[in-house]
Amino acid sequence: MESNRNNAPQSAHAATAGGSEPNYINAHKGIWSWMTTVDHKRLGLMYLVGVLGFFAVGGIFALLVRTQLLGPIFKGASGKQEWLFSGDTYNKLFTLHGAVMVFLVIIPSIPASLGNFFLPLMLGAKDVAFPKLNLMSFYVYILGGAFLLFSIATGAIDTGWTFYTPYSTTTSASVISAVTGVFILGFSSILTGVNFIVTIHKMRAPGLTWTRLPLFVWAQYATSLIQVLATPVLAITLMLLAIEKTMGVGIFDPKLGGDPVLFQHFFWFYSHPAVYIMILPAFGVISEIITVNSRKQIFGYKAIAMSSVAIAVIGFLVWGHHMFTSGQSELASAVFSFLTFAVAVPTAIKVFSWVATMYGGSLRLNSAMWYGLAFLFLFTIGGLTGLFLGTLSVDIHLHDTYFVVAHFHYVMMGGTMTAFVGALHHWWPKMTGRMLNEFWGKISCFFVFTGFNLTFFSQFLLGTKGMPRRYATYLPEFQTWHQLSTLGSYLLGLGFFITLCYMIQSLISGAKAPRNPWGARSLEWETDSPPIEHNFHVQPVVKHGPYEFPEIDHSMSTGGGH
Amino acid sequence: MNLGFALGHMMAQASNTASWWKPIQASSHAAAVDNLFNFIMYLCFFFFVLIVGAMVYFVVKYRRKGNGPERTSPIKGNHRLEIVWSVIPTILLVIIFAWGFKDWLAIAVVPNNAMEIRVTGQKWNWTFTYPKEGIVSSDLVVPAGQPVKLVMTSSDVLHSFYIPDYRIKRDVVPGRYTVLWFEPSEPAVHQIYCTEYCGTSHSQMLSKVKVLDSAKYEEWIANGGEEGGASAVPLADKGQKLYESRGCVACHSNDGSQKVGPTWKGLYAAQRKFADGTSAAADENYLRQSILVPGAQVLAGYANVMPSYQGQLNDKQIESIIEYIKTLK
Amino acid sequence: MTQPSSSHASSAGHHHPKYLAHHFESMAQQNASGKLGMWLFLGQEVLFFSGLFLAYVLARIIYPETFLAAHELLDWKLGALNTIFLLTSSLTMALAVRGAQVNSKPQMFYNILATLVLGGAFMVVKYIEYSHKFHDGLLPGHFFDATKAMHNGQLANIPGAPAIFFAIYFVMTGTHGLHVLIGMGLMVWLLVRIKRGDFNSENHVYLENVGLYWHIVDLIWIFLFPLLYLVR
Amino acid sequence: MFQKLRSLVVKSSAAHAGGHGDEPHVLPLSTYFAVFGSLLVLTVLTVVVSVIGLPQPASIIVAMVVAMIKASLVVLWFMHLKFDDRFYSLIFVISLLFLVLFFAFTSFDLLTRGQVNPEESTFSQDGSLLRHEFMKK
Repeated sequence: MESNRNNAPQSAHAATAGGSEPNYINAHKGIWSWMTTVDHKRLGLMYLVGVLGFFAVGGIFALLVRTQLLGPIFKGASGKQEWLFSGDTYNKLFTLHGAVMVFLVIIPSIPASLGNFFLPLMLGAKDVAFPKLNLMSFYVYILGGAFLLFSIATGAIDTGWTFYTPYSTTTSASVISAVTGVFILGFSSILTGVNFIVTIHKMRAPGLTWTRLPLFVWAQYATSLIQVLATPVLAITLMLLAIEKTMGVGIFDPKLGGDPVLFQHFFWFYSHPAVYIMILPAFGVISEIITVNSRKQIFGYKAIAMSSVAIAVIGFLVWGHHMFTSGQSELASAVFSFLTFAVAVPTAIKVFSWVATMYGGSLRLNSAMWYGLAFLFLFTIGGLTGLFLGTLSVDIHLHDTYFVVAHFHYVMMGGTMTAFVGALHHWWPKMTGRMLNEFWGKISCFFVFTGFNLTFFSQFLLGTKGMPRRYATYLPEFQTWHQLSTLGSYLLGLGFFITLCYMIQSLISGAKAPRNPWGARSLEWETDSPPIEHNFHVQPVVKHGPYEFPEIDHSMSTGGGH
Repeated sequence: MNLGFALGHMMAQASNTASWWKPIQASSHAAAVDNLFNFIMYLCFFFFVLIVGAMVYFVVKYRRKGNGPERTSPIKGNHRLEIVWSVIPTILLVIIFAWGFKDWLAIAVVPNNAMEIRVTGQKWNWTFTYPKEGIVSSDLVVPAGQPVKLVMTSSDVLHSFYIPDYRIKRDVVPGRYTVLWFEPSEPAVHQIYCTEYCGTSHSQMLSKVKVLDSAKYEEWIANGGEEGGASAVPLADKGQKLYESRGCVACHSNDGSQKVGPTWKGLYAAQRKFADGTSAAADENYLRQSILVPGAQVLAGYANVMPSYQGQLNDKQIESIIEYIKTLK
Repeated sequence: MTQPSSSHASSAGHHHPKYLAHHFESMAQQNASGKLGMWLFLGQEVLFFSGLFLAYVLARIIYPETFLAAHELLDWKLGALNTIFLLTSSLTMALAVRGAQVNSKPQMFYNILATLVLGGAFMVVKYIEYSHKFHDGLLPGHFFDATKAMHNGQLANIPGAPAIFFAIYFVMTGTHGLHVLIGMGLMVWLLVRIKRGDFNSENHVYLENVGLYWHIVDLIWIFLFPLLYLVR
Repeated sequence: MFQKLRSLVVKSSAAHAGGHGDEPHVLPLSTYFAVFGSLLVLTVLTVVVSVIGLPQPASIIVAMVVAMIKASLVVLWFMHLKFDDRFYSLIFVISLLFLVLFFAFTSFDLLTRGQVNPEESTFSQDGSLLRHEFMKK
């Protein structure tokens, strides 16, 4: 055990060690070996393919939505002026964009794909605690996705991804299959969460104490807690919705004596914590990327780790800020607004700590780091604009306008998806054994960043001007900003298309990746690229923190505190 | 459509013109909301410049140069700094909360001297009822300088009543009432939107607030909800306006094309076959009944989905709609 | 799993118990993982049912008079009988786990069998209750039939929204009943594995986990019974 | 909070790495029967209280307190939570805590509507439902 590689020089030029032992990709052959695999790495890869596939689908819906909004009018009262889609088609498009992106892409994006792949590796474990359960939750995910696609085939849903009653109980019957799909997807999420928490508790390598865990693991831990404790409420809410729709139960339907505002409480009790399911893993990714590429200790490890847990807990108490104008009681709104501001503090701490980490570093500006910096820029805007929406009086004006649309896209897309793509660049060599093209990586990052800001910053201005969301048509005064936004969305799409191209190129002819191209310290870099089937040749033993880089001379005097 | 051009025109006329990214301030609430908005915005600018500025500065200053041995700082944290950047935001956030709460109470608490107007949201139009005067209107007509209280409900799904120029918004919920109030500052026309998604024509569920000076408002009331000189307008033209503004257009075409409901073209005096097998000619009585009690005689081949307009259209309005239908040969 | 590396080194040449999965180091680790996973799942169950209980609470706040009147149409004697069935089944379940701890195959087998039978008895009583409600037209939502209920000598006129009460009754007891059925399925599987001799004092985490699940099902009924049958 | 959580977690891990974890804690049979007996007595109690018919708020409070005692007996003894890893208790308590918050905030909204504008209330002044007005339509 003393011969472990902890003190070995972290050389970027080290040849791929391990020699003849097959890696996880070629250890078994044939489609059947993939379909029945319980290997967390293969499952992570399969999730990744699924998530990226659905991301393309959701992205196409988004581009169609933006294209419609190039012009203000579809079929006017006169029936003469026409634009791309009718109101009904447009409503289905934005609903499907939202539902696919939220339930099939962002929620499983980082946890299910990269989490599955790297969590056991980072812990020095052979697999997650329940490998068969892991396979099952993958199939549950596919089944849920199939139901959602089935609902598209049978006429699609037009409720918005929020399924608000009583609209959802009175519109087309496809709502039932869509809701069933989301119900099933919830269980995939729950099972993954259970698996991860147990894995983090019970499967850590010798010496890997809680304060030596990579921050990605802490973020996954907080995420999993929310997945386990919030998702069942979504399940029961959607079940009640389906029963209401089929049997006319009346809990949410005012015509039968129910209260539609109660549905919103049920829905947001899950769906607000769900936005933390979406963003917390991205926080973890950014902690890794920024620290590894700054070549120094992260600033405030404990504060970052604990703020993840704090966000997870406080995130449960703020759902009512989606309901300030809903007819919720004034007292409840006031309480929810106050708690909403409370959740901003740990988030601010994280952002400050990441920036401070770069202070006195030796920054390696690879494409992953470019995406990391893009995240910091975009997430800062996304987070700060949340202040407007948490404020009672200002939210009255901005609620349900494009300001909200822009805010959550800055957080979910500029935050989570940017971090996700950054994470792909960071861990691609480990996953595939190939390097990505750095030049094209930066080009794509530039397009994504520029396109994103053009798309969504215009929408802040639309929002403050009073443009309501979910509008198939609009008044001509909004047209300039809408056209800029659409232009930006095409640039954004182009950026992601470039990413796809050089990823495929890397798989075919990319340079062979060394074991540890970035000189990182967490355990996943101590095995081969790509890893062998059982992860490690010898059980690793941990004697250091995740961000202690032994080859770096930490003697730079910066005058800062110690 | 022409609504929007009219709005743009009105905005240009208003003394307080709209900026390229903000609506005009046309109610007592607007200035307060904007002041806090600006305060938060400047704060955000400050923190954005601080964070992104530091980031860019560090990227430039500390980026790896050359291939020599790397030296970095041993800093792992700084408790004093961490406390500072936790406490200062906390204080600022509490200030924002308290300020927002104060302004919001002013929006929530209706003054006692407010005049009451009832609002009904329905797919996809708004109806404004003046209970004392017995007037039903598709535009919200109010006197300038007078607080107005809206008591709102919906007859189908959720809607949301939004006037950006007044910075007010409230969901309109079926099965209960919600309340909103404002005090328009001067005569003008403002846009009303529906901001809670409500289906096919959600984006066309638009209406307008017409703020009149008190003399013109009295005249409007006296005319039973018609603008001055309206009597000169032919009934059929008035009917066409109602057709467009009250949501008829969403389901009934005027050119023979197929929509949810039967077309109005050639409807008058035509022989109608009903779902129950009977038939009758579409005369005035039939049309009136179809508007007020749509389910009484449902045309064969159509679903019984039309909402009743009982209490939402007065006799004169129904008369003008029928006159309009008569013109569609 | 923070044991020092020395203990790990010694375990390298250790025998590999039959039921130890390849990715675990020891039975203790495997069992603790299984149980932790189950407790997390139980936390999930609590919040799953919380939605139904909250629907009950809210409907009761809005329609207190409906709940007071409508619960008279439920037979509290059958509810009490079912409570006793489930409490007893919880006891036999706990005794089955104890049987595993003391390595007694018959104790495991017969206690699980008893639990299965008691669960079955619960479902039979539930079936009787449901068929009465169906017959009387006391059904959720659109299917609620007030006139039928009147003809059967039930309360003539329940104030408020009786359809909501019966909807909540059926959804809550239905979801609970579904959990009972799943538990019974799991117990059949346990019986097969006990017969096969799979469980002993070292390896019985499956048995324990099914036990935990079954107790949660019992726990939910402990609240359902007074809330639905004994409203006062 | 960090220290507290950590000590709890470390304790839980240590318990299992040590010799204690894999040795089952076997309770005497008498304990099980005593718990079962108490559960039956409490069931009878809750039925009796209901049949007697206490006044409105008291009856539901008594019923819920009895149910909670029964639930605690099941959780602590039948489910071994009293003797098991403390972390399981933490999970269970957190899930109950979130349940309570879910209940509290949502019913708080329902009960405090209309305090600023009476029209918005779910209930009218005399306690009857404003909602009925809509249901008749």
